[in-house]
Amino acid sequence: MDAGADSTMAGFLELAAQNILSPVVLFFVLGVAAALARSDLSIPEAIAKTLALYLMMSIGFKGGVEVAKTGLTAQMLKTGAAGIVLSFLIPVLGFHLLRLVSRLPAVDAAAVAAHYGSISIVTFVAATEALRGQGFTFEGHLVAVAAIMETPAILSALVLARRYAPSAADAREPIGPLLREIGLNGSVVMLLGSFAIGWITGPKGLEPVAPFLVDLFRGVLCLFLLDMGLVAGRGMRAGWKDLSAATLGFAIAMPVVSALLAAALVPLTGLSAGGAAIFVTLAASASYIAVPAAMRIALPEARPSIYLTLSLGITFPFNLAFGIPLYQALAAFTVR
Amino acid sequence: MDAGADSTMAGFLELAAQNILSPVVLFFVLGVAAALARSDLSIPEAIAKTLALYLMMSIGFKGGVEVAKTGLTAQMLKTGAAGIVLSFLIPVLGFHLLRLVSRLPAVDAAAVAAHYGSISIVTFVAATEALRGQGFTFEGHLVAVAAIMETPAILSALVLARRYAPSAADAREPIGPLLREIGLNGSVVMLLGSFAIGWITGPKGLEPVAPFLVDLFRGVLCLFLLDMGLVAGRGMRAGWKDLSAATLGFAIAMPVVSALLAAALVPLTGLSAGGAAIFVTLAASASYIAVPAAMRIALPEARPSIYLTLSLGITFPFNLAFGIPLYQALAAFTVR
Amino acid sequence: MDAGADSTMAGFLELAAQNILSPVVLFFVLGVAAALARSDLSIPEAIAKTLALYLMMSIGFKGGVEVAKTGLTAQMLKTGAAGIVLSFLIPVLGFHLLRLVSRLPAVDAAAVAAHYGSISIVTFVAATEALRGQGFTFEGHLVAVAAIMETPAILSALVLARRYAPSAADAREPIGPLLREIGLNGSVVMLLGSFAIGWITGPKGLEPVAPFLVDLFRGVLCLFLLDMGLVAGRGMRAGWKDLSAATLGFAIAMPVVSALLAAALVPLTGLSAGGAAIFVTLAASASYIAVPAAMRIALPEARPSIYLTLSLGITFPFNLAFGIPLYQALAAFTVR
Amino acid sequence: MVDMHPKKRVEIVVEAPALHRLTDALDRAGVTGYTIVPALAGRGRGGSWSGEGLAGDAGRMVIVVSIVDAARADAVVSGVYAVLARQIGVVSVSDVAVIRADHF
Amino acid sequence: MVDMHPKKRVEIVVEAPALHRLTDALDRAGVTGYTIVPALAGRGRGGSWSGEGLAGDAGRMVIVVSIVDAARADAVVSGVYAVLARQIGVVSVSDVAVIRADHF
Amino acid sequence: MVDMHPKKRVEIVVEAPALHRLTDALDRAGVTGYTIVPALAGRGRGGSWSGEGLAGDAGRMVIVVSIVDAARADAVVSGVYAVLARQIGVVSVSDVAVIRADHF
Ligand SMILES: Nc1ncnc2c1ncn2[C@@H]1O[C@H](COP(=O)(O)O)[C@@H](O)[C@H]1O
Ligand SMILES: Nc1ncnc2c1ncn2[C@@H]1O[C@H](COP(=O)(O)O)[C@@H](O)[C@H]1O
Ligand SMILES: Nc1ncnc2c1ncn2[C@@H]1O[C@H](COP(=O)(O)O)[C@@H](O)[C@H]1O
Ligand code: NA
Ligand code: NA
Ligand code: NA
Repeated sequence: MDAGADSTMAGFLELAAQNILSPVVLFFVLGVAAALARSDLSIPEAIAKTLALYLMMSIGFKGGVEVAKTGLTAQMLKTGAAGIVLSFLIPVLGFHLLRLVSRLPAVDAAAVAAHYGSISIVTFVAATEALRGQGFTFEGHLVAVAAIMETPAILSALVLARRYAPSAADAREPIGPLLREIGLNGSVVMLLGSFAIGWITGPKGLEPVAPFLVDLFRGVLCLFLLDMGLVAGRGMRAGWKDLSAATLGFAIAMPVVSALLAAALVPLTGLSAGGAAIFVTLAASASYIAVPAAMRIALPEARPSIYLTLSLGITFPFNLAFGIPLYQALAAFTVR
Repeated sequence: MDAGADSTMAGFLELAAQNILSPVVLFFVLGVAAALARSDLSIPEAIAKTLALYLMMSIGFKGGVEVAKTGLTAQMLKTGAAGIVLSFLIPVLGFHLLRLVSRLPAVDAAAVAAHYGSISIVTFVAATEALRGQGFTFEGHLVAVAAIMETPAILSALVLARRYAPSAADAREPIGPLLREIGLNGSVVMLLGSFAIGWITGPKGLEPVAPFLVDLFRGVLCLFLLDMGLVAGRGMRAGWKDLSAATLGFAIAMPVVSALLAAALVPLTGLSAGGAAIFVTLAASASYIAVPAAMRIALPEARPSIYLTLSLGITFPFNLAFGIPLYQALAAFTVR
Repeated sequence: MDAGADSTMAGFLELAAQNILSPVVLFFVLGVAAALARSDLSIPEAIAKTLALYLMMSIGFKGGVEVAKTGLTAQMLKTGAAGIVLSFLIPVLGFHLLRLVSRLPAVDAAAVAAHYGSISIVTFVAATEALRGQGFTFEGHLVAVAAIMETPAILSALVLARRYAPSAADAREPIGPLLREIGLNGSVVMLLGSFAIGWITGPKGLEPVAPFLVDLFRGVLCLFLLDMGLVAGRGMRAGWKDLSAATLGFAIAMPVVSALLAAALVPLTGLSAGGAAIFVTLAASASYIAVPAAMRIALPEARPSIYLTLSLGITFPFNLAFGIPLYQALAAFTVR
Repeated sequence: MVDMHPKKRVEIVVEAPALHRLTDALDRAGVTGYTIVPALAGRGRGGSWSGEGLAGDAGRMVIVVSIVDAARADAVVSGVYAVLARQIGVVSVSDVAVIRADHF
Repeated sequence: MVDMHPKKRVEIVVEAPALHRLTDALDRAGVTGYTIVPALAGRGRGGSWSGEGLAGDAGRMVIVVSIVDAARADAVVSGVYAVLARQIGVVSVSDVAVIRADHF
Repeated sequence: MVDMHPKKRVEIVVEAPALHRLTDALDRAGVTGYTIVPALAGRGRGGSWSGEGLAGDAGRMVIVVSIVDAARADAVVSGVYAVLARQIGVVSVSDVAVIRADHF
C-alpha cells in the first residue's frame, strides 16, 4: 500500500467512525437493541407508512428542484441507462453467486437476487446525508434514477425463477399486470410525482414548503431509522434460524460486488464525486419495501424469512454503518 | 371591454397560471392522477384526520392572534351576519337551480344544496395561501365566520327536504340533537377552540408554537391536498356513472353564483380586499367533511355518490384551480 | 407573613396566572371542555402514541446533549439516589394516607399509591417549559432521573398489596418479569435511548435534528395536551361516580406532600434552582401511562376508574395549572 | 372444564356516521355490551369504499359486535333494524357459546 | 319480529400483498359484498408477525369477511382456495342468519 | 369442491395490557395460530371505553381470534379462562369449517 492508499484508508476509517456515531445510525441501533431486548417500543403502522411517504416526498421534491436548476442533460439519460443495466444484471449475478455458495432452493435464490438488484431509498437517503455532512453535493436526477432502478430487477428475478424453478414460478401469473402494480406502487408514485412537482415549480416552489420538506428531514429520518431498527431487530430474532453462514456472507459480499460493478460504470455517466457515491450506494443497496411485496405475489413459494432477513436484517445495517463510507471511498477513485 | 377590464383579465390569467403551478395545486393533481391510474398510493386514515385537525388548529390559532391585535369590531359582527345569511340562502337557490336543470330527486337536490351553502376549510386555506403569495392580508375573524357558516346550510336543506321530499325526510329525526352534533363536530371545535386560544394568548402565545403551527403549514397543506386528490380521484372513478351533464354543470356554475351573491354583500361588511376575496371564496366553496356526515344522518336516502362527487370531485378542484383567482378578481371590484 | 413572603406570594400568583394562560394549558382545557360537551373531537390512537414517543425522543435527546456538555458528575448520582428513595417512599406514605382518609379497599389504595410514587413525563415537560419561559435552566440528567423514578413505586405498591390485600395480590404473579416488562416499556426505552444518543453525539449531533426535535416541541406539546385533555375529560365523565370527597382531596393533597418531601431532599442533591423545581415537580407528578398498564397486570382487581381518574383527571390538571408554579416557588426556598 | 352457555353473536357493519345511533339502539335493546372494530375497506351492492385518506366519517364503515342472550336476540335485531333500515349496513347473527354467563 | 335468512360467513386471514387477488376472486365468485378488517399481529405455523412499524405490505395480514348465500358458498371457497393455495392465509366458514336477504 | 373440516373459532376480547399473557396461554394450550384484531371502542358492564387518544395500553381492548381443533377447544378455553379470570375480557366460541385441516 502506498501513502495515497494509506491516507485513503485513514480517511475511510474516519468517515466510517463519523458515520457510525451519527444520530441516524444510532437511532437504528437503538431500534435493533430494543427489538432484541423484546421491548414493546413500536411505531404504529400508519406512522411508519407516512414517514416513508414523507421521505419520498422530500427527496423527490428536492431532486426535482435540483434538476430545474440544471435542466435536462445527457448525463441524466446516461446515468438512467446505467442504472437500468445494473438493476437487470445484479440479480443474475446474485442468483448464481447464491446458488454457488449456498444450498438455497432456486426460487428463494431468485427472490433474494431481486432484492439486491432493486434499491433501498433509505440507504440512498443515508448516503446523501453522509455526503452533505462533508460538504459534497450530488446530481438531483439521481432521485429519478433510484425510482427507475426499482423494477427491472424484479423482471430479471422472474426470468431466473421461470428457468430454474419452473414449478414454483409457473407462467400462470401474467407478468404485465405485476409490473404495472410495481410501477404504480405508492412510494414510486410519491417519489416521481414529487420529483416532477419540484421540477415544475423549481426553487421558488420549494421555498414555502422548505420548513416541512427540508428542515425536518433529518429528524424524521432518525425516527424512521428507529422504526427500521425495530422491524429489522424483530426480523433478526425470527429469521435467524432460516439462515446459513453462506447466505449471511452473501448479504455482506453482494452489496460490495454490486458497488464494484457500479463503480466500473461511473466513468460512462459523467457523475460528480458526490453523485458517483450515491450511484454506487444505490447499486449496493437492497430493497426491503417494494420487492418483498412483489415477491409475495410473483414468487409466493419463496420464503420472506430469508429475503427480508438478508436485506433488512444484514445488508441494510451493513450498508448503513460500513457500506456508505466504503462506497464513497470507492466512488472517489472512479471520478479522479 | 375597456382597458381596465383587459388588464383585469390579463391579471386574472396570470393569477390563475401562478395558482395552478403552485405546489399545493400540483400535489392535488398528483393525488387525482394516482387515484385514476389505480396506484396504491394512500395516506392512512389516522394521518388524514390529524392533518385536517392540524390545519384547523393552525388557521384557528393564527386567526385568533390577528383578532387579538385588532380587538372586537363591528365589522366582525357584520361579516358574521352576512355569512349566516349566505349559508341559509345559498341552499335554497342551489336546490331550485338543481331541480330546474336536472332530474335529480328532491332529497338528493336538498343534500347537494346543503354542501354548497356550507363551506370548505381547505378551499379557504388555499385562498389565504394564494393571497399571502401576493402580499395581501385578510381579517383574522374570517376564521370564525367560516366556522359559523358551516351549519345554517344544513338547516336550510332539511327544511327544503321536509317540504319537497316529505317521505324521505320525515319528522322522525329531531333537528335539535342533529344541530348540536354538527356544532360540536370535532373540526369546528378545533377551529373555534384554537381561535379562542389564539385570541387569549395573542402574538406572545403564537411565538413559541410558530415553528409548528406557522412554518410547517404550507408543507402539511401539500400533503393534505395530495390526500384530497387521492380521495377525490377515487370518488370520481366510482361516482362518475351517477352524474349527468346537468349536475356537472351545476357543480361549476353554483360556486360562481354563490360568489356573485357574496360579492354583492361585501360592501356591507367593510372587509379589506384580501378579506373580501376570502369571504367570497368561502361562499363559493362546498363542504366535503362535515355536511356529508350530517347528510348520512339527516337525509340517509340522499346518495353520497352524488353529493360527494359534485362537491369534492368537481367543485373543489374547480375552485382550487380557477375559482380562487376568479373570486379574488371579483372581490377586487367590490372593495374599490 | 413578612415582606419576603408577600412578594413570594405575589410572584407565585403572577407565575400561576402566566402559566394558566399559556397555550399548553389552554389546549388542555379545550380538550377537557370538548370531552365534557361530548364533542366527537379526537386524536387517533396511532397519533397519540407517536406524539408521546416524540416527546420522549425530544427531551431524552436534549437532556443527553446537556449531560455531554457537563460530563458525568457526582450530582447526578446523588439526584438519582434521591429520586429512587422518593419513588419507593411516596407510595408507602400515599397508601397509608389514603387508608386513613378514605374507605378505599387496600388493593385500590396500593394501585393509586403506585401512580403517585411514579412520575408523569408530560408534567415534567410542562414544568421545563414554564421554567424556560422565565429564563431558568435545569440539569440535563434530570431526564434520566425521571426514567429511573418510574419503576420503584410499582415495587413498593406490590409489597403493600401483598401485605394488606393478600387475596388480590397473591404471589402467583412473579415480580421479576413484571419489572422487566416495565423497565423495557417503550416510552422508557425511547427516553433513555434518546438520552444516550444525545450524550454520545453531543451538541453537534443535535444541530441537524434541532428543527424537528427542538423547534417543533412546544407546538407538538400543545397537540398532545389537547389529547390528554380529551382523554382526561372522558375519564372524568365516566369515573366521577366511583370517587369520594376523600379520594378527590387526596389527589390534590398528595402531590403537595410529595413535593414537600422532595424539597426536603433537594439540599442533598446540589441541584440548581431550575433543577430543583423540576425535581420537586417529578416527585409531585403522578403516572398515567406506564403505571396504569402495569397495575392491570400486577393488581387486576384494582379499579382503573379510580386510579386513572385521580391521576389523570385530578392530579394532572392540578399540577399543570397550580402545582407547577407552586413547586417552583417551593424549590426556590430550598436552594437559597 | 369450563362451563359454556349458548348466546347469539350479532355482527353489524354500519356506516360510521350512524354509529352512535346504532349503539344507542343497542343500549335501548338492553345488550350488556358491544365492541367496535374498524373496517379498512369493502364492497357492497352500492359499490366499493375505502377509509384510506378520509378525514371525515362519511363514506367509512365500522363493525359492531355484540354478544347477546338468545332470549333478547330478536329484540336486539329489531332495534338494530329500526336504525339500519335507512342507513347503509349489514347485520348477521350466529350461535356462540360463552364462559361467565353472568356477564351477558 | 324481523325475518332472518340463513347464510354463510366466510372469514379469510390473508397476507396483505395478496389482498387484491383475493377480492378479485371474490368478485369472480359472485359475492355481493365483503368487508376488510385490519389485523395487528398474529402467529401461525410460519411464526409470528406484527404490522407495527411496517412501511410496506409484505409481512402484514388483513382479514376479509364476506357473507354469502349458502348455495354459492362452495364456489366462493373454491375461488378463494385457488388464490390462497400459494399464499399465506386461513379460511373459515360459519353459519349466520341475516336480515334483508335481498342484500346477498 | 374443496373439503371442509369442522373446527372451533375462539374469539377473545381482552384488555391490551393482558394481551401477552393471553397469547402465552394460547401457546401453552397448543393452538396452531391466532390473529389479533384492533378494537376501537366498546361498552360492557364496567362502562364504556375508547382507544382514541390513548398513548398507553391501559383502558384499551383488543380481539384475539384463534381457530382450534374441536378436541383441543376445551383445553384452550380453560387456559384462556385461567388468564382472563382476573382480567377484563369476554370469550366466545363458535363452530366453523376450514379448508386445509393440516393447518390447525
Ligand atoms: N355480503 C357482505 N359481506 C360482508 N360485508 C358486506 C356484504 N355486503 C355489504 N357489506 C359491507 O357493507 C357495505 C355496504 O354494503 P351495501 O349497502 O351493499 O353497499 C359494503 O361496502 C361492505 O363493507
Ligand atoms: N389457527 C389460527 N387461527 C387464527 N389465525 C390463524 C391461525 N393460523 C394462522 N393464522 C393467521 O394466519 C397467519 C399465517 O399463518 P401460517 O401460514 O400458519 O403462518 C398467522 O400469522 C395468523 O395471523
Ligand atoms: N356482550 C358483549 N359483546 C361484545 N363485547 C363485549 C360484551 N361485553 C363486554 N364486551 C367488551 O368487553 C369490554 C369489557 O367488558 P366488561 O368487563 O363487561 O366491562 C367491553 O368494553 C366491550 O368492549
Ligand atoms: Na441494488
Ligand atoms: Na359555500
Ligand atoms: Na410522583
